[in-house]
Amino acid sequence: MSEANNAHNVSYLEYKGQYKGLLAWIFSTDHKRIGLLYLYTMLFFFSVAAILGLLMKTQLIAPGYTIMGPQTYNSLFTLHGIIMIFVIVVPGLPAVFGNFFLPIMIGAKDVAFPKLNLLSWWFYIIGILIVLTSQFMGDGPPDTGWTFYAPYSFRTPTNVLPAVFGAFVMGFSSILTGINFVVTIHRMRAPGMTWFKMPLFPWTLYGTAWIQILATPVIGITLLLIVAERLMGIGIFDPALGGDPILYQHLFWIYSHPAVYIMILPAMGAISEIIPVFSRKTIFGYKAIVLSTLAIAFVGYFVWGHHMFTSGMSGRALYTFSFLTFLVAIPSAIKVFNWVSTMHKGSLQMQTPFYWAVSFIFVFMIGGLSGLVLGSLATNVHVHDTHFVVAHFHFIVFGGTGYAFMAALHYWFPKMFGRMYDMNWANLGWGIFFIGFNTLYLPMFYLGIMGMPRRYYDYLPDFHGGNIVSSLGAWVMVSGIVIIFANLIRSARHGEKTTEKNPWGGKTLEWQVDTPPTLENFEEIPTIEKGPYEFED
Amino acid sequence: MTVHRDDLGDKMGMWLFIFTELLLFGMLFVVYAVYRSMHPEAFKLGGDELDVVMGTINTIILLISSMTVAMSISAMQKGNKKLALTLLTITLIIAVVFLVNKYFEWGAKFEYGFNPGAPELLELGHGTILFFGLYFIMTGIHALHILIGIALFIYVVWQIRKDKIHQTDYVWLENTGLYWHLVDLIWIFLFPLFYLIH
Amino acid sequence: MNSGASTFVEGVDNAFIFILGISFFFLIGITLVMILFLYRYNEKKHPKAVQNAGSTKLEIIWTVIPLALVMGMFYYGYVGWKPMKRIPDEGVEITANARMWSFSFRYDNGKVTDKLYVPKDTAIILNLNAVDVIHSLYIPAFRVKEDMVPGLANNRMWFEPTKLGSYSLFCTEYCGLQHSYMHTEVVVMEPEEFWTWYADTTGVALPVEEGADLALLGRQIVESKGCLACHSLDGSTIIGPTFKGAWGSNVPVITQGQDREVLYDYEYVKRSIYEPDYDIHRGYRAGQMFSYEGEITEQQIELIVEFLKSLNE
Amino acid sequence: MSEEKHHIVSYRTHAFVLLALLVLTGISVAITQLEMGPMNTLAAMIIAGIKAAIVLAWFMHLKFESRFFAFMVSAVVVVFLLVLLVTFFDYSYR
Ligand code: HEA
Ligand code: HEA
Ligand code: HEC
Ligand code: CUA
Ligand SMILES: [Cu+2]
Repeated sequence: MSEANNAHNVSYLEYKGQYKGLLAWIFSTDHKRIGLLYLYTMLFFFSVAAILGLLMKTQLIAPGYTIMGPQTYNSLFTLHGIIMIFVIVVPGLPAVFGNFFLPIMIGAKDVAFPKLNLLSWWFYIIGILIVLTSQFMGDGPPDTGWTFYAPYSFRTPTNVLPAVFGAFVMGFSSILTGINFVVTIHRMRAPGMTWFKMPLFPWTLYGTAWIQILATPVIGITLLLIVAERLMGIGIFDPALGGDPILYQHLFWIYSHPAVYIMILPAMGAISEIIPVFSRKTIFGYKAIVLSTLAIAFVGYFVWGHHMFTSGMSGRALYTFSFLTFLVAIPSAIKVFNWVSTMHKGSLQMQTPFYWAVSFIFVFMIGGLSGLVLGSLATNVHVHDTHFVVAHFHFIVFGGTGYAFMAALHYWFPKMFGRMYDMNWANLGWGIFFIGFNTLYLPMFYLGIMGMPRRYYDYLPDFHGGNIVSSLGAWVMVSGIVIIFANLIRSARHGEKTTEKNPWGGKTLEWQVDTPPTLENFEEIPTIEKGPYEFED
Repeated sequence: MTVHRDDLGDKMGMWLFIFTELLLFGMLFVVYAVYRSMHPEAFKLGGDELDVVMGTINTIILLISSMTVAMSISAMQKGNKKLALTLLTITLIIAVVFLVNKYFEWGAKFEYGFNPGAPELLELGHGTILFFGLYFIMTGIHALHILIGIALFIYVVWQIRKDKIHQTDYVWLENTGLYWHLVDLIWIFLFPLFYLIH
Repeated sequence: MNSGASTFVEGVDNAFIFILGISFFFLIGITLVMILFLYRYNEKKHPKAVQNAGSTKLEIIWTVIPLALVMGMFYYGYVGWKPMKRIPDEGVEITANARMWSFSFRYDNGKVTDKLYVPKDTAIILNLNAVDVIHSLYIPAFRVKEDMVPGLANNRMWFEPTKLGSYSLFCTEYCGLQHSYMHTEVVVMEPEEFWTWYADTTGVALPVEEGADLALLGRQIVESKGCLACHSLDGSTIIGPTFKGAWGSNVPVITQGQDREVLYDYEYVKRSIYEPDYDIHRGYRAGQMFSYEGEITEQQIELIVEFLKSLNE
Repeated sequence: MSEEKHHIVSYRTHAFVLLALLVLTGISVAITQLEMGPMNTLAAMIIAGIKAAIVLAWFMHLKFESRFFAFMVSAVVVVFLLVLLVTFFDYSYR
């Protein structure tokens, strides 16, 4: 190995390994490169799915046929949902920022199983490709919604199989990432980093990883049963053969509810990193935040039934689930209060990542509080499967996970690429995006309360007003997103170079290593003495 | 890059993987429990159709194979490569015998038309359809795990021969052993639930 | 919005007000506090942060108070919902049938309608039935919704309308292509008016007058039963084979695994409607069309046939 | 980095464990041939649970591993049982 290629002082971006060009990336086992692989894949598919969302909103701008027919619309929201959930927000922050920063933040040179890590990206890509084949094969794109409810999912003649199977393969990716992270966190923390000296982002990844491990197999087997049902007519969920379609919903949500916490926990972790740094203040209530993370991960496993309040479950199950749902809201509330308290008497640095973090809290509150409306039995019966739910989950998935993703991207961008983005464009993009976002989704709450069902290609004229506003909002938001992405992409390639180790003044380990990090992150593994957010008075 | 080795970490990874498998089967057990609670009679009658003798034989040999694997780890720890290899070969043979038995068992069920979608089965009522649907799915996925186990054993035997797995580095053997015990664990529950209910 | 249209509205709306009230309080409160902080503790105004690592007392306060509040929410939600599950013994029982993609309502005296007609101030008990996939019956004005699950025994819902008028009724469980067109209306009538309507069973047997346009009547049936969702009139394939030019043709079908040809005649149409999976038109899938036995009378089939014939002209 | 000590389980112990498992299998086959109604399943499940515990403890070395492993396994079992329980809040009261 030549001197210039020494693993200790060459940046991971420039390191020359066995392969060249693209291969040096897709066969790299370096956790940082894998993180970026995920990032690029996600940005691409996010754009695809976002355009689908935009097309749907355009269709909904007026009742009746606007730009597409019902079959197209139905397959659009199916693909939109599948991509957004399984490709973007479930892997989301763990796969991108977790891979990149978890080892650095706990003082390790890589994750526990680097090869497995690469394998997991491959599973991910293969899964996506399988899902995509469903769009182009003979019987037409699947039209089941991302929930694949039985018995529709095996009655419809469309290509449900590849979509289901692709999601199944992506499940493996998620499981492998989870296993990797748990072992990494248990075994590879730097000397002196006790559990309660670990930064909060790794903590949330730890909670998330456990959910990934314990919940993902459930969706795996459920999707396999759908495959068996379609191929062999086995009858497990087919009412005509005695199966119970409601059992399918149980199994589906036993995974998919915990999955929403897979989406939000790392997002909360990223926010918990950003807020103290830009407040120049140690995080308020570190232990409370850690405990609430673990509480969400655990209790979140037992509330799945709140998606099925009108499905024909027994009354006793209904109020049990409603009760548990309210319990799981408390830890989220605790986090919000702690974040806001962290800002109290801080010295707030008004910079792009902080804007994203603060607006995250705002939209997350709207999303979360609307979740309370959904969690209560009487109100859920009225708004279930209406646009109220659509508004809830866009606010909390896009508003929560999406905003946190953007916050994290703007926060860690200089470290990842060794370049800085243009702050003014970034702030402008954020502003337009924020306005568009609220114009797009707030009217959906109103539409839902008025009774407009979701997954409706066409609607009664009564609902026209809200839809116009909402559709216009979508276009405003696109302009914002285009500015943001254009700025980031331009900056990643031509932005101002920087080797400044710590542009924001953070205290966690990733800000103590080189920018961009060297191949092995640390020349020498540091010994940790202080907590992660010890800012001086 | 420095290769770092952490046997305990590797073992932990394997356990985590085993948890995913446990939950995967766990959900099938949930499905089973639900349908059994709905159709208790049909599940009893279905159980009568299964061959207890065959099931018991398979249980016994699977337990034996679990012991041989466990012993082979002890042998490896003591540095007795030959014994370890012999024990693993026995395990492999038992695994194959298990599958052969399963083949005949399934074959008989197909003959009677208990396989999913068979017109005879469709006439037997909902409970029976569900029972046999679950029987094929659950024992099928179990058999798939046996196949994977066989592949893993072949790999491990090969590595032991090449001395890649040896007295001080045998975590692969240990993890394969763990996997095999998982297969056994699941069968421990499958067996009474399908064969023994009356 | 349509307040007071059923007895449930009050309970549900109370829960709404309670939860939304608290939500707005916290949302606005916390947002204002954040904005205040952004202003007060901006680095320009407040260059030196004051460290504070937390306070157990505060943590307890903001665990306990929200906990109490959400328990309140749970309570209101429970109270508003409980009566929906307490189905009374006395009331007008109607069987609601859902299929891709239409509702039909069958009354005790055999009357079948597309719209749901109900008397005011009377408990209405709906027996929910779905033929093919899950549908869901939703009447926003009454604040009721319940899934219609195929094969689920004893699947019922109830409500008591308290205001005259007609209200939208939607299918809210995604059920395929025409899910968004699967809606109809509930008509609430004065009880006397309802019972007169109910007693008038002339609609059960169609009054086919001399000289009526039979094909047109057939067309109306085909439209109201939702056949056109799957069968086109212009020769294109939607989900099932087109009706255009079908009458009198020889249809290649698969009957219990056997290939054969049958003549598209009255018998064939009747069998296709009552036992759709007996003959499967080659190239189409079984299990898409479900039997209309009990929903379409033989007399109606005759009219449908007249309509099919008319498509050949 | 293999600083942990390895506990070597003797062949004899393994043989005893197998013997125990086989005896339990025998008992469960015998017991379920009796007519005891729902108790059959209960008995069979209890025996299966004991067998599983034995396999976990000896064959899978949980007894000799750090306590954390046993903790993880029990946590997973608890989660699974709770899921089963909560599911039956629906099915027992339909
Ligand atoms: C990131 C993902 C995410 C997250 C974190 C959540 C969080 C929550 N969700 Fe959401 N949810 C989804 C994603 C998510 N959800 C999706 C995708 C769907 C639809 C799936 C589909 O059908 O397609 C859905 C659907 C959904 C339903 C089913 C709706 C229906 O179909 O009828 C329900 C019902 O209870 C629900 C409830 C909740 C609750 C109570 C929370 C809570 O965890 C929220 C907690 C947060 C707060 C409470 C706000 C912050 C706190 C304060 C501001 C302090 C004040 C607080 C108090 C006084 C308590 N969600
Ligand atoms: C992460 C999750 C996520 C995100 C971000 C979004 C984003 C959007 N969604 Fe989302 N949506 C879901 C998850 C998400 N959605 C899910 C799970 C469902 C349920 C599906 C189901 O029912 O099964 C759903 C359903 C759903 C519906 C309901 C369909 C129905 O029930 O009838 C609608 C309707 O308007 C909609 C619209 C939108 C819109 C307009 C956006 C927009 O916010 C997108 C806006 C962004 C852009 C338009 C960006 C454009 C970007 C570019 C052009 C890129 C430029 C690129 C470079 C420079 C590289 N979505
Ligand atoms: C959900 C879709 C759907 C609906 C609704 C539907 N059908 Fe069909 N129909 C099909 C399909 C698919 C076939 C072909 C498969 C078969 O032969 O069963 C078919 C076949 C037929 C045939 C045989 C035609 C041929 O060319 O073989 C007739 C006649 C028919 N339908 C009449 C009707 C009538 C009348 C209605 C309404 C009362 C109706 N269908 C509603 C899907 C539907
Ligand atoms: Cu019927 Cu949607
Ligand atoms: Cu949920």
